[in-house]
Amino acid sequence: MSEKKSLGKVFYNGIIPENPTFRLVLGTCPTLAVTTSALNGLGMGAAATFVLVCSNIAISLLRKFIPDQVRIPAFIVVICTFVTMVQLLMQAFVPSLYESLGIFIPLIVVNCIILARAEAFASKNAPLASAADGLGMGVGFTLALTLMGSIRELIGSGSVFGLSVLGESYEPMILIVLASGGFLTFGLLLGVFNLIVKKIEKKKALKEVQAA
Amino acid sequence: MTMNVLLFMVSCILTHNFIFSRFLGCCPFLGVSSKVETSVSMGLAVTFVMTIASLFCWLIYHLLLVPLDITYMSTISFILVIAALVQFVEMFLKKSSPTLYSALGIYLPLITTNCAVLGVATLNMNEGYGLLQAVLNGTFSALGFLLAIVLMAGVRERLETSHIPACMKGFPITLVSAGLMAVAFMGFQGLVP
Amino acid sequence: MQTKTFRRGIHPLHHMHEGKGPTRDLKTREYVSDTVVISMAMNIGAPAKPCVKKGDHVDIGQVIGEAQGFMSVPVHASVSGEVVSVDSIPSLGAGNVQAVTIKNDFSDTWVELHPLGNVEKVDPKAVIPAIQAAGITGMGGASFPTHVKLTFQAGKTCDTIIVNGAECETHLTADFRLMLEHSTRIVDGLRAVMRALNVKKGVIGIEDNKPEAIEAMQKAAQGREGVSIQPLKTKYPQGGEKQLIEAITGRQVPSGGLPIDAHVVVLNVGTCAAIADAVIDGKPLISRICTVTGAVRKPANLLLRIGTITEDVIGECGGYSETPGKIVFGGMMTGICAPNDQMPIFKSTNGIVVLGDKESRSKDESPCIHCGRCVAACPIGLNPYQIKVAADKSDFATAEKLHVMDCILCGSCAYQCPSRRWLTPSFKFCKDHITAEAKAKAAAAKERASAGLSNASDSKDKGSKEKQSADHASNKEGGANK
Amino acid sequence: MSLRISTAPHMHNPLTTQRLMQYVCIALLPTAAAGVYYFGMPALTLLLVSMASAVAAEFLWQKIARQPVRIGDCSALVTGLILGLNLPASAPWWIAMIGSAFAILIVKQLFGGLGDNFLNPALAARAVLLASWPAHMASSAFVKLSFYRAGLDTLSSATPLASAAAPEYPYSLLQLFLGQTPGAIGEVCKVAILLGFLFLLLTGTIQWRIPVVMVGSVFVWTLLLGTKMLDASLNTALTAVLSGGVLFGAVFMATDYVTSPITPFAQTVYAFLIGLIIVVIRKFGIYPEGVTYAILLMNIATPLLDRFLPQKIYGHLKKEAK
Repeated sequence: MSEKKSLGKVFYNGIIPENPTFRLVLGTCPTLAVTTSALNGLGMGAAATFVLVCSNIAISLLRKFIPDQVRIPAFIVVICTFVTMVQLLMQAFVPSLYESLGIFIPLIVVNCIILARAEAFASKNAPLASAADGLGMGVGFTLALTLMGSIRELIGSGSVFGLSVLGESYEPMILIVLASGGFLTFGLLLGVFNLIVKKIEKKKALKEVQAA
Repeated sequence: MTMNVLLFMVSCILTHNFIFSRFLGCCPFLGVSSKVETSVSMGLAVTFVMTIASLFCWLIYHLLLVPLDITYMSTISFILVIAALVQFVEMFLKKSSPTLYSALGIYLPLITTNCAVLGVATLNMNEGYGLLQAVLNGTFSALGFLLAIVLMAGVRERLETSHIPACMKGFPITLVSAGLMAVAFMGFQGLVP
Repeated sequence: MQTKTFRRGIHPLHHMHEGKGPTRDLKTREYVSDTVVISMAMNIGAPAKPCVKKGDHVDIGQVIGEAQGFMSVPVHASVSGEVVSVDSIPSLGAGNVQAVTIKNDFSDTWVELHPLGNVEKVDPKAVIPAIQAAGITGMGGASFPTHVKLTFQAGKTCDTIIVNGAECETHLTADFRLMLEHSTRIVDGLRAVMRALNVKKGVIGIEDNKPEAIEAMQKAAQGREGVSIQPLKTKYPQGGEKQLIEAITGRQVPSGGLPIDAHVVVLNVGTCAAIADAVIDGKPLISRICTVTGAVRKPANLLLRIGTITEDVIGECGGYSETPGKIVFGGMMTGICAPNDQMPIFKSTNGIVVLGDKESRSKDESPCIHCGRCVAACPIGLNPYQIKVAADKSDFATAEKLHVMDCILCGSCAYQCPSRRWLTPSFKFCKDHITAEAKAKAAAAKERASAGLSNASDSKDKGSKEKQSADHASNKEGGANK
Repeated sequence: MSLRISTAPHMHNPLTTQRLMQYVCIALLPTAAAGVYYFGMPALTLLLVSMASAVAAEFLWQKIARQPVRIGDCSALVTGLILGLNLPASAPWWIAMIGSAFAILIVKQLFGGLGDNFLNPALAARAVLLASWPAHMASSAFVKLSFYRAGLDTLSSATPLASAAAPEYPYSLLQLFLGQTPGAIGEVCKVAILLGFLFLLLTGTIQWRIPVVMVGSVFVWTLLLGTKMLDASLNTALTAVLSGGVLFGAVFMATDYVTSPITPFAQTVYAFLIGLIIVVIRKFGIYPEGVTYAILLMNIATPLLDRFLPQKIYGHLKKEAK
């Protein structure tokens, strides 16, 4: 029972309290580069989630056999293997998405989130917990990317997931889907996120004071 | 020839700046740009590694992977080459030039996971560049990174004295600054046909 | 003759003759009040110690406060009469000081004087002791004991004496009137110092908004060996020691150094006249010319006894013309606010400017807009806007790195700032803090050293004025003539 | 009697921030008037909308962020006015509104408000608008037809520089000087800009250095490099200086206190490089005009210029030889 609960907690941890994008600000390159549309964000998130879960499980299984000195290169090799798998799979089944994500698929290898989870969690925990952690982080990452992708697509093209939302008369703000728009949107979203977190914390503190 | 190299340089540094138009190397760009001095060191270290990495990855790809028809191994072989190179460069610098090492040393391990390095190697492969072009691409792109990170550091040093709203301090304002800088860099669009 | 100047600087009140109009053409008149309060803290360094007590009768020129060490000057009675009290009064800076109050009997009896006679014939070695005995301090505002200034360490050389007749402060005309009315005395004083230090060149610098003074001084300097007049551009702070040296000699005083490090000694015109009095007539410094202007009915240039109370001075000038908001001792750019109108005149009080209620209201700071006016104004070449940022955060280390210690507190940046930022006040705070810290550190180091080995080889750290004065004292004899 | 006590200095130059901003507004008046004269009511509407929304944005932000409201210092008004003058008269009103809001909220207030922005708000907003709605920003500014002979009416370009298709340059230097050309509202009439410049100089609001060096740099570089469609010659160089936003940018935007360097030498370098970048973008880039980008790019470099080109400090000389 307790095992299950902690698994849920581990999973939840990656989605809000330690959201890799908004709280830890890791993996900024893909966050900025591929979120020009909601679909791209989702695709990237899914690919990264797959790699995260697989590499977390594999590393967790191998954690007793990897000598400490060469652990980082070993992790990278493990991650790289799964990235290559994803790369080939996507090329075969979703070629258009593969095309639009481009160079950022192989670059999942150097996405700090994955290496960070391997180092901080998978190398110290059992496979099941590691899988939950990978899934949580992956879903958190995917949600963040999809959110950013949706916002940028909405403002920059007037649609979400390719469906026109704002109507014909809307004149899209092209900048938002360009490079600079990525930085701006991410920065502003982070600011808003900080504001919300601060508000929640304040409320919590207030409640505690009142309770006491 | 000289003109071509010049154009290529302008293209890599200004028009297709790694940070402002390709989003490569954002982590160190955001993380190591709070002081001008450290950003210069970081930029130089990246330039150094990217140049060598371009060279070696090109060699590996064209002399090993292509003949053996295992190009699907490119990512894994590139990252290993880069990791080994960074390790080697670090050891070499430690022995040969302690001053340079003390300036760049702490940044070298970070570079392994700098996606700019793997990115430039992959780009070279995708674009089908020749050896010289690949190496120049590595150097010039890295110089573009250097320019971007130093400018950013200058701006951030100034932001230190600004009255930024609490929720925007740190990463958010840095990202917004980068966004505005990217807008300014759009002026260089089309400089190279 | 070509007018010289320094780099940058400002032109306050340029459109209204630097605010000097009301008093410029008024001849100096003497005013003697019936009570004087003579402060014992007339100089930078240790205050004098009162040596009279209540009920004593004193004559003019009688020593009433004894100098405490080398970095201190004696204080003399400025009127004859009875000592009414010896107690402490609030000082212009922080804290209280001892002061002697004398009731004037208007008999004007002097103590016995020891005149040395003609400055061209006097024994050069006797000049500096005479200056010291006369209690002369810098009369331009800084109150540095003059004999200390004229006594430098072995190895330091002086080739030029500069006399500061710039009077760049707004509103003040005391030095101007002195130059018109006592030109020969000023040249005499300069000659005495030149002979005492064996210096061949003496330059009197005067801003070109005082052509009459330039003319009068040129006349007085005629036929006097090595003395010349240098017209200067009217620009604030032309009369700052460092700026004057830059303008006249083209040299710069090294950071943290004294004028002597640029082989120059700078004396105020008032100081020179006082030196002449001390040497020729043997008279101590008991009176000075002071401009009283601003919100008073009849602005004037008054020859005042040291210790005259402000209230009496204002009364002599017809009283306040409106409710006073501020009484500034000195000029508008660097003057110090008096806490009330019971403050007596000091040896360095070259002017009293009364500000009305409206003029004296402080302005709120608004955000810095990086207009660069402070940088363009700073005669030293600092970046005041950056130092202010550090100062606001109490980041003294950064302020020091930005060379706040080179700031001369001239106020040019704060005057120019369109956002009304309190630049100079923050810099003063920074400087005071850093100096105090250095002093504390030096004291701690000294304590540690004396606790350890009890040898005195640690007196290397400079920074505190006491230290410097000790250095001066130990090298007194060696340096005096070179 | 109670007296005030404060540290010196006890007086101030009467020039306050508010006064300076008002001077800039006054200096912009002839330019705005000329723009309205040439482009008619739409120009007036745009200017009013952009000014109003800039001030409103500043007011709302300061209210919501619980900061002291400082719209009285007129800086938001200046930003709004300059942004409006940077728009083509054909732009829709909402462009002006979004632009002003972006300038004030994101470029200025997010960084801490007046004095803390590292980019000129109006310019950054203009660049953002240009990237976001290129069709509106570059579309033909409609000009009173009476100014043009038949045949030129249909000209559709943002600035004379873009008319590469024309067989020869369609405007005389005089036309350029008077402002009888298409272009952004504020940049066309050079006479009005020079009047404003004169006013700013006489009131001591700005120094001559940045505008003069910048225009000089454009002149010299064009003389050396030419433009996309014209060979390098004296006439080309004069045309380059008088066309597009060079003068407007030099007088009103490159001189923005907050985003330009402070020491004279750094200012010279800054202005010179702006000129160079303008000419490079005009000759090689895809944009017909580079003033906005050039000034923005040098805004970015301003902290570095200030840092590495400081003034000499009194008394910090090399040790004198004894």
